[in-house]
This record gives sequence, structure tokens and C-alpha cells, in this order.
Amino acid sequence: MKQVKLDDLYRDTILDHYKNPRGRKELDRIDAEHKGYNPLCGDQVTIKAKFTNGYLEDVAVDSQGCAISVASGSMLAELLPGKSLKEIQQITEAFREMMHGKKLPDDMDIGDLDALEGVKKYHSRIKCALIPWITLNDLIKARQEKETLVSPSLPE
Amino acid sequence: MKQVKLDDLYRDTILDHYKNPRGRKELDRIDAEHKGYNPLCGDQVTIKAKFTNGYLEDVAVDSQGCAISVASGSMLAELLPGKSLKEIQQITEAFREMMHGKKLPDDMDIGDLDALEGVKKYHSRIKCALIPWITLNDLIKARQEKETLVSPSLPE
Amino acid sequence: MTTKTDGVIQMPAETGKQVLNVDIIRNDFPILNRKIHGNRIVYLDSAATTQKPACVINALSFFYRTSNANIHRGAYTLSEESSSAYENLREKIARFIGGVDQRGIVFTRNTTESLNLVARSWSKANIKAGDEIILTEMEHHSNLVPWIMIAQETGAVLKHIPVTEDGYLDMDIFYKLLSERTKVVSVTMVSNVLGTINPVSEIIKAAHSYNAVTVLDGAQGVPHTKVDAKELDCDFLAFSAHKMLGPTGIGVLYGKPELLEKMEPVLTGGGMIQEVTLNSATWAEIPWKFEAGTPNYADVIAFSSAIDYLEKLSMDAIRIHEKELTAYTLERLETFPDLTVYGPRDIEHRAGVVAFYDKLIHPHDLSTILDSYGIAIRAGHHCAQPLMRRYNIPANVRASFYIYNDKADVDALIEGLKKAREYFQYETS
Amino acid sequence: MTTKTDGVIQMPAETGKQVLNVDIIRNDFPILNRKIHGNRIVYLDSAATTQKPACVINALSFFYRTSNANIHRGAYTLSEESSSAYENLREKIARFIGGVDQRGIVFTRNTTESLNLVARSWSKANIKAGDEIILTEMEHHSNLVPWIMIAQETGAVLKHIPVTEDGYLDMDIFYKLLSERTKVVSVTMVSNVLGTINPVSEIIKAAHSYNAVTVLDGAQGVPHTKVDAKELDCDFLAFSAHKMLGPTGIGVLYGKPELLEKMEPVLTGGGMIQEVTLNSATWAEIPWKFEAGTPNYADVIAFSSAIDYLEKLSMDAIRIHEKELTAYTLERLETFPDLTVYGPRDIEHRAGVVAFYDKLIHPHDLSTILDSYGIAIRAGHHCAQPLMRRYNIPANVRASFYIYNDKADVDALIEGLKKAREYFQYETS
Ligand SMILES: Cc1ncc(COP(=O)(O)O)c(C=O)c1O
Ligand SMILES: Cc1ncc(COP(=O)(O)O)c(C=O)c1O
Repeated sequence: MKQVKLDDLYRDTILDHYKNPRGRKELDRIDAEHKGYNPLCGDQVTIKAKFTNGYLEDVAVDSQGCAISVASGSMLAELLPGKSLKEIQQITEAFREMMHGKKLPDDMDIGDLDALEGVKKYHSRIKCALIPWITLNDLIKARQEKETLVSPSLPE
Repeated sequence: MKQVKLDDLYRDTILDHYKNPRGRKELDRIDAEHKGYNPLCGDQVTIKAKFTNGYLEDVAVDSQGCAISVASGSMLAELLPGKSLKEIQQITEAFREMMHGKKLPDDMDIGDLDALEGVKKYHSRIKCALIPWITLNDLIKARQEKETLVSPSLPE
Repeated sequence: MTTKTDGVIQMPAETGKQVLNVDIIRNDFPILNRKIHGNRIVYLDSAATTQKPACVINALSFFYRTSNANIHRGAYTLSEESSSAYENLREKIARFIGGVDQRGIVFTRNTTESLNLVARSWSKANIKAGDEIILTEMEHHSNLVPWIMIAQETGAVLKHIPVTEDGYLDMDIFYKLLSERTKVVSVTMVSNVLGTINPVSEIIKAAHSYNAVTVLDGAQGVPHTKVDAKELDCDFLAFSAHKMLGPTGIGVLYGKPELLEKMEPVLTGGGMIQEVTLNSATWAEIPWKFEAGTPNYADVIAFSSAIDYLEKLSMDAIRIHEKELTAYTLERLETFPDLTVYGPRDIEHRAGVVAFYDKLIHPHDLSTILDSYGIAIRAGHHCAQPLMRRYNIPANVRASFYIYNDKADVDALIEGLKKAREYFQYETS
Repeated sequence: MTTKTDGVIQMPAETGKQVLNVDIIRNDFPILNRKIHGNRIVYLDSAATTQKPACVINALSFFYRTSNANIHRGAYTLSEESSSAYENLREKIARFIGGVDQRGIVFTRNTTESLNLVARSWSKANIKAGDEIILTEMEHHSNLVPWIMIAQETGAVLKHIPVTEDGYLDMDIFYKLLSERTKVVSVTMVSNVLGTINPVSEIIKAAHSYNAVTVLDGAQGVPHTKVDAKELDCDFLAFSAHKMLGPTGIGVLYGKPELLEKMEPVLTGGGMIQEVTLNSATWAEIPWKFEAGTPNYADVIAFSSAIDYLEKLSMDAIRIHEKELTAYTLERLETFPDLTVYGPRDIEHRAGVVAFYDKLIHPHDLSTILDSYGIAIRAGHHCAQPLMRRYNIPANVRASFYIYNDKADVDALIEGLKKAREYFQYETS
């Protein structure tokens, strides 16, 4: 059998995040919580977040799924704490575009996420990489809708 | 253009029956009447019959349709008068089987009907040849059902 | 005039016209080499189904020989290839019909299934007793019977735009039929018997002014002329691959995504679900919601080659070609004695379909005799029994054209008609 | 032992056994020559769809190159040829499944559509609130969701035969579920995940004793073993051509003619009518009543070659071959650490489907890694989410076999599993 040629997909960084997911922790305060689920492959992710002044102060990510989705969630947990909601939105958008073949803006810091670039060639796996990001996005949206009811002008 | 090779289908006998259909006439008494219709090609046939003692004394056939169906109805009108219902049933069955490729019983007189044998090779046209026969069959069945109500034992 | 080898003749620049080079095109269609009863085949039944160019046939074989695997659900190479090819065609079809949203492209088996899907799913949910559905007297059974069913089930009322003696929709009556009660207007782009090109843009605008939903039966439209569903603004458009060089077994339903999203699926099962328990199910997103079970993905992929082939020729050139052939046919048939030709005489309103009735020879006899000369035409009611009744004939004979037909085919037909009469021992002029 | 060149090995007369000669068979499948990432292709996803022998691919091309024309409605040579070929397959299929009445053979798109047709047409007309429909916990979504819809629309109640830990239907519970209220029993012949061969003959007899109608999902049954619908006496049987060497786009619904005759069509339009007016329609006879619009006749004709190919090998030999392969696979997988294999261990009750769960590597990762070695297996819920829940797993991995697989393919799979663990830096035994 020929040597595996998957190093563009499962880079060491990914396997490292997969085996030691960074976000699997407790938060001292939970401001919002959201569950993501892909019934088509059974992947599940639970995200808990702590916000301070419109910043994501900390985030816990608990993934059950394949190496790609677990690693992606772990990278999310490593990269995002301390970022503003606007920054998070930009990174999420950039990552989604990367999965669909676009180049990243030069000046954007995406931490270990670039290790996931190889996924874009595996169409059936793109969803795996995106699921934690979609879930966080849903969490933020749900929170904003709730808060709008209380105080309509929210800092970004 | 090459010479037509349809003589197995449109024999002269058929064209003769088509142009001068034998059954287009009035009966002095009509015991039963039935309409046959093939909505798929628009062919129509009206059959009127006069019965005596379980024999078909006379029959009038009025066809509107293609050469094959008109000729077949005309041959029916020429062949059947004077036959018993049982004989008619046998001839109808034999003709139907001929259309599906079977040989006729040696001793059966089918008049000009054998000129229609070539139709069996043209699947889409078999129905055309059968429609007057199916209609007569329906006529007889309808009559028998009606008569059974009156006198259950009917001579064949 | 320069002839290119790809089947298109570029006309002098000032005319801006492209016409088809039928001699070259015919080489692409293997079946046209066949002899029928010793004669070359003159195929004049493209309105029933078209022949297929070698590129389509080969694409199908090639796919089965190299990439076949069930789509959507496999994370291995073959399945990824099959899935991408399948989804790529969706994108291509969306572009082909005017750049609509590809989420609005549903693959079905044929036009008939597409129309049933609209009637079943959209209409049944949105129509109640007393509502009105406007159709026309020239519809194919596939755009009549599904609505008859809906009317019977809901108590809605069917209204039909009549057809004038010369084969047009009576638009005055259409405007009178339209009202607040009108919920659906479903019409054919082109009559498969009369060849009439209906004023669908006008019909859609008028229908929308009453908030009615518009459905186009594009079975005879999309294959023969450039159709821009976006500009037309139709709500639904149905057509079949097999009538436009593609394989059998593929139909398309285009629907506006906002309508499709609100529709319930008609077929349920594998591939169209989101989550299933023993007693409940939720649906995948559109368009997959409407594609239950293993789709006919191999034929979808072959259809892609057919679209490429049509685009290479250009739909405008195809329309010009068919116009010329139709004009020539009408001209030749009109001088033929004892023969009635149906449909519009104005070639701007007529597609490449010419139905006629020979008063001396029954349609089925004619068809059989013409076949003995290698000429394939269709005799019958063409799935339009109400239209046949409108013209008071049981059936007629129809010649219909496509890119591989030329004037020699029309000449063969005329010659065949003469021979048929000789054969039946009628005089010919 | 004599080897013939047609893919069958005749075993010594006393055993009476025929087995397949995979080396010869593989030559008939062009796709198997393909390399995936430099490796020979090891195709282990035949339960999703099978590969096609050259004879099927060629039959399809040949048809389009020589005989293509729309069927049933043309009185010319090409159309007569297409029509006969289409109807001949109906006869062949009727024979293939045990010599049933060919009027009971309806062509659909796939198993899913066949099952929907029964649920929609038979059940909806015959089922009312409180009636019970018995299914099983191991059904494919295509034999679950259509019944969920019927239950929701009619108020009928669904009952499910549970699956035991080792993958069998719990027949004791089945007998308890059966009652006068049971109107339909619809079960799969073979589970597409567990490989379980269900005791359908027993189920049918029991169901009939309560006058319930029986429906068999034959998608994984008919391709892999001799099925005699007459002897089984099932009322309906559904299967797909693409899972038995045939093209995509063709399904079969066999139904007893006396039931089909009383059923209403689901799709209406051209080709299935008797007479149409603007406000009414009557239907053609069965089976045509259920085939609206232009059927996928080209693929039907190609399917015919697939049946010939299977009959040449003989369904009995196919079953023996798959039994041996499955036994070997179970044996090899059972010694593999940290890996759960699902379904019966008794090979007499198990078809060539082996699903397993690697506790160390997620199914999707496994599938991607195996693909890099050219091994095509399926990861996911296999359209059986309720069954996945039954075993408390989100998804698993499935290898499934057909006539072109051999022990070398199983060895490749085992080797691949080891490599995957090495790649993920887990220890392998
Ligand atoms: C048991 C079973 N039933 C039904 C189906 C559905 O078959 P199709 O996708 O051809 O409709 C499948 C295959 O996926 C199956 O394995
Ligand atoms: C105008 C029109 N509508 C609908 C159809 C039905 O198309 P299909 O048979 O592909 O479903 C046809 C073709 O027969 C047609 O000509």
C-alpha cells in the first residue's frame, strides 16, 4: 500500500488540537450557551461564553466529533478570547471564505486556523470545520436578539 | 427514396375493405348496439347486431379510423353473419392470438382476416386491428348479462 | 461567411446572425447514420424526444467507467467527484435559464413530475374551494391532469384560455378570466401541437398584478430558444432533459427559493431529511428537500454535456435555424391538396412544430407508411386531447425539428406524403 | 474444479456449488482499473450503489446510438423498438423476482419512490385513524418517513419491531404488536447497516393472518439473493436498479395486480391516461397508470443487461460468494482491538454488509484516511438515524460487498485500519 498523502489535511497541529482540545474547560461565569448539531454526521458541539463590555472574555468548547471539527473548535477557543464581537465576526467570515477557496486578508491573525486550509479540498468535510464557528455565531446572534429587547443599542 | 416495403401490412385486400367497408349498412332490426373507442388514437367503431336463436344473423359496422381498423371491421361484417356466439368467440380468440404471433387452427375459416396477419409485426397497430372485435365482444357480453337477468339459461 | 468546425456558421458581421451548419452537427449524432428500411433516417419527432450527440452518450459512459459512486453521503474520492459533478450541473442550469438562484433548481424525472410537484405541494397548500386556476386549451396532459386533481380535491375551479382558429391564445378572454380569485396561472411556453409561442411574459405580468403564482411548462420552450426565467419573473418553470439532447430520466423544476422554502416535500425518505426519529422527521434545505432517495445522478451529469453542446451552438442560432426550417415547411405544406395545417402562420410566433391533418389518409396509416421511407413523425393526439377536440379531429400528424434537421428532411417528408397517397392509390397533384 | 471464462467457477459436482471467479468478473468493471491516490481502488460501498459492468454501460450507449425514440406513442421503427425493449424488461423483471404477473411491475426512479407510491396511494386510501402500521427499528429512512407522513395525515399509529443487541428483529414483540388493528407491515429484507437478513416469509404469513398488507423494502435484498415474490406472497416489493449493477434513475415497485388496480395514481399527466377533457381524466391500465410522463426508458433498457449479467452468474452463487467474504471480514475484524462490529454473527442470517465503530477514530476521519489508500467505505448514519440511536452511536463505518470484491479487498481494509491508527499515532496491535 502506498504512503498516505494526507498531510495537507491532518497536519500535526490538527492532531495536537484533536488530542488536547483547548476549550474543554469550565468558565467561572456563563453568559450564554449554545449547542450545535449536524445530524448528518452526528457531530455535536456545545459552546459556553463569558462576555465583558462587548468582548468575548472567555469561551469553553466541548466537541464530540471528528478530528477536523474538534480541532477547529479547539482553535476557536484558543484564538478568540479577548476579541470584540466585530473581530469575531470578521474572523468567522474569513475562515468561511478560506474553506471556499478564498485567500485570507494579509493582516489577519488567525492563530492555528491556517492548519485547516487543507480541508477545503475535501468537500464533504468543510462542514466539519465550520460547525463550531456556526455555533458561536448562532450563540452571538441569539444573545444580541435577547439583549436588543432590553437595551436596543449594544456596543459591538 | 427506396421503394415502399409495406405489402405485408397494407395488402390489396385491406385497401379494398378500407375503401369499400362491407358493414356500412342499415339493419332491419337492431337487437344490440355498442360503441368502441380508442381514445389514444381517436379510432371509433359502432356495431349494431341482429340476433336469432343465439346466432348473429346480421351485423352493421361503422368505423372511423385508420385503414387497418376499418378493414378489420369490414372483414368482421363479411365473415360473421350466420355464426353462433360460440363460433364468434372462437374466431375472435384465434384472431387475437394471430395478432400475438400464434398460428391459426388449420380448420378455421377466417375469410379475408388472414390479410391482416402482417399487422402483428407493427406493435403499435395491433390495437387498431382488434378494436372492432373487442367492441363486438363487449356487445355480446353486455347482451348476455342483460338476458341472464331475464332468462338465466341462454343457448350459446 | 466563415464555416467553423463546431457546427456554427458565422454570418457576415453586419447581420450579427449565426446559423447552424447542419452537415457538421449531424456528424455528432451517431443514430443519424442508421438506415431505416434501407433509407437514411429522417427524424422529425424531436418534440417527443431529441436524439443525443456523441458527447452526451460518451459523458454518460465515461462517468460510469471512472467516477460512479453514490453522492452526498460519502467522504471518499469517487463520491466527492460524483457529488461535485451533480451540484455543478445545478449551477450550470441556473445560469442557463437566466442566472437564477441555484437553490431553486430541483432535479426530477421529467417535466410531468416537475408540474405535479408544483400542483401537489404549492397549490394544495395554498388553494381552497372557489379559488381559480387558469390554464389553456392547448396544454399538454401533463399540465392539465395534475390541476384537474387539485381542483377535484380542493374545490378550486379551472378556467381555460381558449385557442383561436389560427392557433393563438385568446388574450382578451384571458384578461376577462383574471380576477382576485385567480391563484395560479399555468401555461405552456410553446404548444407541442400548434407550435404557438405564447406571450408568457405578458401573461406573467398580468397574473402577478393579481398576485397569482405563475407556472411555465417549458418542455417545448427551454430546448428551442433562450429562456430567461429571471427576466420573465416566472415563479416556476418545468422542463425535461430528454427534449434538449440530454438523457431520459431527468427533469428540472425551477422555483423561486422563497416559494420552495415554504413548500412541503412530496416524496420523503433518504437524502432529503435533516433529522429522523421513529415518529418524526425534519427536512434538509432546498433544493435537497425535494430530492428523495438516490437521485439519477449519472444522467444529471450527462445532461451537463448537453447544456454545453447547446451553449456552444447558442440558443439564438438554434431559434433562427428552426424558424427557417418551419417557414419552409409551412410553405411546402400549404400548397399540398386536401391537407390542413394547424397553428400560427406568423413565424415570429411559431416554433419548430408543424402538425397537419391529411384528409385522405389516417394519421396512423400515414405514420406507418412514412416510416417505410425512414421518416419518423408522430401520429396521435400528442397528449393534448382537449386541443384535438377543439379542432374536431381525432388525431393528427406532427413533424418537429431540432438542430440536426435541414430542408432535405422537409423535402423527404413532402415526397413521403406524395408516395403515401400513391400507395393508397389516391391521385397526387 | 473447472474455471469458465464467464465469471463462474463450477465446483465439484457433489457440492453442487457454484462460486464466483472474481478475477474474471473484475475485468468486466472498467472503473476498477482506476487508481485512487496511486492505489488500486478497493470499492466497499456497494450497499450505497454498485459499480457497473461494461455490458450495462455499453447497452446504454448502444441504445442511444441506434434506437432512441420516445416510447408507446410512435408508430415508427425507432419508437416501436424502444417500446418493445421497455416492455420486455417488465417481463424479465417479473420473471427475475419469481415469475409474478408483469402487470404488477411499475418502473419508478428508485426504491424510495416505490415505497412512497405504496404509502401515498395504497395506504392513504385504506388507512384511518387508529389503524396500525408495523415497521422496524432498523428501517432505512425511505421506509420510515413516508409512513410517518401517512400516520400524521391519517391519525394511524406506527409500531416498530425492536432490534436486539445482536442485530435481530425481536420477533416475540412482533407477534405482540400484531392485531386486528394492523393494516400494513412494511419491513426491509436486509438491514443496510446490520446486514441482518430478516425472516420476511414468516412476517408475511403472520401479517396476512390478520389481513394486513405486506410491503418489502428489497433494496438490499433483491440484489444479493434469489427473491421469489410469488412464494413469499408479499403484496408489494420495492428495489433499485443502481444497487444491482444497473443505472441510476430506475426503481421497481412490484405490487399484486389486484391491489394496483384499485390504487389511484400519484403522478398524473401524459402517458398514463385513457381519456382527458378540460375537467376530467380517466386512467390507463396498470402498470402504465403509475408511469406519468416520459419514462426513463433508456436506463430501463440498460437495466435489462444488468439482470442478464446477474442471471448468468446466478443469484445463488452471488449469495455464497458474499457469505464467504462476510465470514472472513467478521473473523478479521473481531480480533481488532477497540472496535465494535454490529449485526448478527450467524452468517446464515447475514448479508454482505459489515458496519463497525472504531473507538479511537471518528468514522469520518477513518473514511477520509482509508480513501487515501484507495479504499471506499461509507461513514455516517446510513439513512438509519433511529438505528444509530438504538446503538447509541452518532455514526459508524460500513463496508459492503458485491460480486467484484474478494478477500484481498478485506485485507486491504484491515491494513488500512491499522495505518489509520498509526497515522493518528495510536498504537496498533
Ligand atoms: C434498505 C434500503 N432501503 C431503501 C434504500 C433507498 O434506495 P434508493 O436510494 O435507491 O431509493 C436503501 C439504499 O440507500 C436501502 O439500503
Ligand atoms: C408541452 C409539453 N409539456 C409537457 C410534456 C411532458 O414532458 P415529459 O414527458 O418529459 O414529462 C411535453 C412532452 O411530451 C410537452 O410537449
